[in-house]
Amino acid sequence: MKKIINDPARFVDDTIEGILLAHPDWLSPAGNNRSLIRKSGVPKGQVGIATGGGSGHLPVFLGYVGEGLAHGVAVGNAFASPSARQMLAVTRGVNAGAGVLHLFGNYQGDSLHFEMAAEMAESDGIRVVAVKASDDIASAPPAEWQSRRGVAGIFFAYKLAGARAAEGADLDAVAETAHYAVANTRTLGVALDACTLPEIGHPNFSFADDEMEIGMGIHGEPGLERRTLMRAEDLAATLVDRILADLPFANGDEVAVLVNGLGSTPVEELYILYRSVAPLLAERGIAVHRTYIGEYATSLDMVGASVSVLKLDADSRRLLDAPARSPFFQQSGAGR
Amino acid sequence: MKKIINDPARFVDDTIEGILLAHPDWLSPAGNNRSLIRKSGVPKGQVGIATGGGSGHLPVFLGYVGEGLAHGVAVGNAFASPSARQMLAVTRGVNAGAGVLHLFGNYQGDSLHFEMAAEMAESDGIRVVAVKASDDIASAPPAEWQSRRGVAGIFFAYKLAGARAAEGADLDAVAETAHYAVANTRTLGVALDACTLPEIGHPNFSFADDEMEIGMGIHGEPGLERRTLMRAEDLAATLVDRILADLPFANGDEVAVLVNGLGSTPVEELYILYRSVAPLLAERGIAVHRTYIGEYATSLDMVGASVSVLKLDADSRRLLDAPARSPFFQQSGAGR
Amino acid sequence: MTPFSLDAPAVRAAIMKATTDLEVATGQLSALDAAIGDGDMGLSIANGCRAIREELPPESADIAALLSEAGLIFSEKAGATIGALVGTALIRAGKSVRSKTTIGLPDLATMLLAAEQGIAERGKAQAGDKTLLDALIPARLALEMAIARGTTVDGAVEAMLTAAHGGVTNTAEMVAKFGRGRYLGERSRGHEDAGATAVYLLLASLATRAE
Amino acid sequence: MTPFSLDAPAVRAAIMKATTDLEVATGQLSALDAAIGDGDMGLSIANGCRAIREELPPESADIAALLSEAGLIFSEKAGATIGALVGTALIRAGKSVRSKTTIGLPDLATMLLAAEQGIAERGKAQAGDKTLLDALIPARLALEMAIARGTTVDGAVEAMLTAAHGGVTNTAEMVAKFGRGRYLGERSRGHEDAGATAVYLLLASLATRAE
Ligand SMILES: Nc1ncnc2c1ncn2[C@@H]1O[C@H](COP(=O)(O)OP(=O)(O)O)[C@@H](O)[C@H]1O
Ligand SMILES: Nc1ncnc2c1ncn2[C@@H]1O[C@H](COP(=O)(O)OP(=O)(O)O)[C@@H](O)[C@H]1O
Ligand SMILES: [Mg+2]
Ligand SMILES: [Mg+2]
Ligand SMILES: [Mg+2]
Ligand SMILES: [Mg+2]
Repeated sequence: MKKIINDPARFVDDTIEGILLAHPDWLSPAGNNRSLIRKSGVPKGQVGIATGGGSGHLPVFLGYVGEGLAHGVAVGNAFASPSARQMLAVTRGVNAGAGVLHLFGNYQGDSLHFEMAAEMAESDGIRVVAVKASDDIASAPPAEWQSRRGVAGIFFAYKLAGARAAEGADLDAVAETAHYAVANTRTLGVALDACTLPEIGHPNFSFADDEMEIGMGIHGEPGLERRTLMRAEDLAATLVDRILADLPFANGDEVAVLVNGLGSTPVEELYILYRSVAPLLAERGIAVHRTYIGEYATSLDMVGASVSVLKLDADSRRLLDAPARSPFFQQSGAGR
Repeated sequence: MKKIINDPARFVDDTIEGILLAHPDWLSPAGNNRSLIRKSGVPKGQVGIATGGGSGHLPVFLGYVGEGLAHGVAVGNAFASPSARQMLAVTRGVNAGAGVLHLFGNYQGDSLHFEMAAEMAESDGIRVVAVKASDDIASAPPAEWQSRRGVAGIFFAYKLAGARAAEGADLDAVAETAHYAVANTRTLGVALDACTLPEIGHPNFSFADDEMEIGMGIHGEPGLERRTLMRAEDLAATLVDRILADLPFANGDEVAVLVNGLGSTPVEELYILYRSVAPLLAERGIAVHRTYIGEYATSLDMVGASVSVLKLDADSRRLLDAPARSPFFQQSGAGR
Repeated sequence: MTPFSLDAPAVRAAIMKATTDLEVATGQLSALDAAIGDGDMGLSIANGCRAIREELPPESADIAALLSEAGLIFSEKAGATIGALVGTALIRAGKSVRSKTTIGLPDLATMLLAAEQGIAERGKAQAGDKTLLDALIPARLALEMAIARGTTVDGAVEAMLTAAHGGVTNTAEMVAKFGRGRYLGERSRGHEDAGATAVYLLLASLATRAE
Repeated sequence: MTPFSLDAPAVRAAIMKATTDLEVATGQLSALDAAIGDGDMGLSIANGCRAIREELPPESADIAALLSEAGLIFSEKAGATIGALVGTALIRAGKSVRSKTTIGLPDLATMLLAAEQGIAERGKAQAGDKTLLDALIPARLALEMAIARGTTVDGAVEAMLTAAHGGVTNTAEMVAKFGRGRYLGERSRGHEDAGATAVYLLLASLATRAE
């Protein structure tokens, strides 16, 4: 294992300590460092957005706490859900009287803990609505899309719901926007090599030298198929074909595209992938309004990438274009 | 070799094509895609900043063309200097009548080609001043700092010189700022594992499973010493001690710190490193004005990190805090 | 042979022993979870167990409070599915013996039933879904049956363990319906379930104390 | 044995052959560069050579123009140190035979000298610095000496090649003063220089044509 760490058991806490030192104006601990709230707070009467999940996915989840994004985050161990107690602390911390959106990825551990936290928060009188990202088309058939795993596409849910909350919308409206984002985002990825959890010390599974896996989950969950390495052009076609068939996207649609690196894939390769994604969308009459290319949701040092496509309407386009800012993601309003 | 590419020989061109497709409002080719100029152009009478170098280092070099940054870039093959002909095209393209700063890393290939280009540009009547980043303290003793290799610290030179040019300063002033940045930045890095050039297909050198190399260059140039993997705390101490002794930085100084990932190191680990850098600076009475943590200068899929420290004065602090924007780097004026 | 009866210090000691034994199994449990899940379960359990040993209040005469507190700590420090489910199970097991100062064999059966119900309520799984329940349910049933038959304490505990072990073995034939294993569908067959194995190890640890 | 004399088509053919031969050596040259540099030199040369073969104007009676154009193409497409230095060398070699329609053995010596001066001017290196020059200088000197002695064409070419090869061998004893090898200091000793080897291979390729 080649990592810049101290004690593997301190991986998460050391990371958070570093983040708090590096960006002193950004986050405050709610109780302890594993429950963090935006220092700028939630304006009175604004809906709070609480998120959380396992560590090892930066910028997910913590990096999407910021202006025009979420308000607080519960941080779990590497690839492991945080606890209900942490989520409750965050939920209380981001409640400014207008209720709280629980926005997280659809994994059972996270769901169970967020449900426990929601029950407890509700007995405090805080209204909570939960929306789960479930964009990974490799993990269930289209009819069961709500049981799919949440992957990089959660970025769009943060972006849209965060902008809607910042506009002052009420909890149902913010939840509706989050729901729009998760219902209209489709992601498919590919892994070329496994990642190593610090406390495990070796990869959890192995790949042959010329092997890739289409649809592998961000924790190494099994995907759709193992196959020999493909050219970027062929890979793009495989991913785009399946993504477009899934929603389905149609001629005349306008979309945003996220090409995400899983941790160890150079950004050069993400652009090489996008080079072939763009004409495939154009061919089918799908217009790209905005692209996001880089590391938006990682899996430690996994090698691979994913493509996410969000179908836009007038509202979501406005919300996508709104400014946002955290140390991990910045977007000024104008330009692309 | 596990890469998302097509023909290895097309690595650079495919990357650039992807970038131009993904960010259509950003860059225009000057002649061909290997010489790129900011679409927003250089306002009449403003100093143009031309940069360039080998590919495989994104965001370096191309990613630092943007508002408040450089104006044009010549793109070479992976880890190889671009040609004088490309640099001449960029130099001409960014000249708005006030002359051009050639800002690049101190490598012989780049220097020879930039010199050839400068000679040719000058015979066109364009005034050119060259400033080379030479921040890597592993590559020569302090007295010969100007013969050192340029590494991640070039980011500070782009940031400061770009802001100065945007303020409307003349060529000598912009060059002076660039010189301030390179003279006051010190970087030291560590490599934990090698990278693979697409056209070579296997790593150029090898590491034992428990080995790291302090000071290895971003193309794999030999560093100061090979040693067994260190804890992040000890690594931070090694890097910071050598960096602070080199300039030297002194009690009462104010600095900016860049913790840079070389390509395959998760950003979590960069924060774990910074967690130990911060108290070491504080102990010596050095105040951190701003931090930059992430991938600012990579080496394809190399595993490792570097720490850069820039000594600030009033001017450079103002220039560092100025807004800047490219698809690879965004900073709004306020906050940290 | 003494009749089975544990007071609060004995329950506390049993918790300490079980958390130690389970932590020793970290690698084994992670490997099982890795085969059809994400491989974190051993670590989650180890984190939860260590936290219980470190944080459980040293003096307490209240068995229910001990178990509840252990459940809260475990759910917090283990995280993950296993944290929520085992945490809920411990809290419910505690509630089921509220106000008791010692627990006998029938109380153990009551606690196992309460744990089972808590897990089913929170996780929505049923017997045969390749989960914790597939070790817990047969163990609880065997214990109840042995008590009904008037078996010796040793015999009852052995019957419970044998049933739990059989339950683990049976999970190899099952297709996972919950947790990450469900993404594998048919491919989850042929692997014993990590969570069920943890339940068996927990009961086995308690048994060597109970004998 | 015919006296040595090349017209423009023959020069063009020699360029085509040499670029092909050097491209074949990509792996060998990259490996040498990797030992004390960054390992890109073979590829840089291959890129430059391929570009020359593809882009060099097919018809030209002007030897100087042919070499100049080859130099410009090479410097552009090879990039790197080697691109600038060999590009400069080719342009200067061309200039040194400006207006000639055929070149003989003494012209070859003139061209080598011009190349050498161009490289030294641009790169600031001297003999003994473990560079291209350490093959080029002895080769040029041996050729001049053979011509002065009135040696046969074959003998002169062989003397030039032997000297170039000796020069390459000698670079193993040298410490690199330029290029990336210089970061290695003393540790650069014991490795033959990649650039000097390329010069030798180039001359060897020309020689098999010249014979
Ligand atoms: N819904 C459920 N109900 C009961 N037990 C479950 C359920 N889902 C998973 N389990 C058990 O939890 C174990 C995995 O726990 P854990 O590794 O913490 O899950 P995850 O990594 O998916 O969060 C499985 O082996 C299974 O026994
Ligand atoms: N200043 C110089 N003058 C002459 N030859 C040089 C000089 N620097 C390097 N060389 C030659 O160039 C070769 C390396 O070329 P190349 O790989 O292109 O360099 P880099 O990768 O450093 O840009 C060396 O083997 C050496 O022969
Ligand atoms: Mg898990
Ligand atoms: Mg090079
Ligand atoms: Mg698991
Ligand atoms: Mg080289």
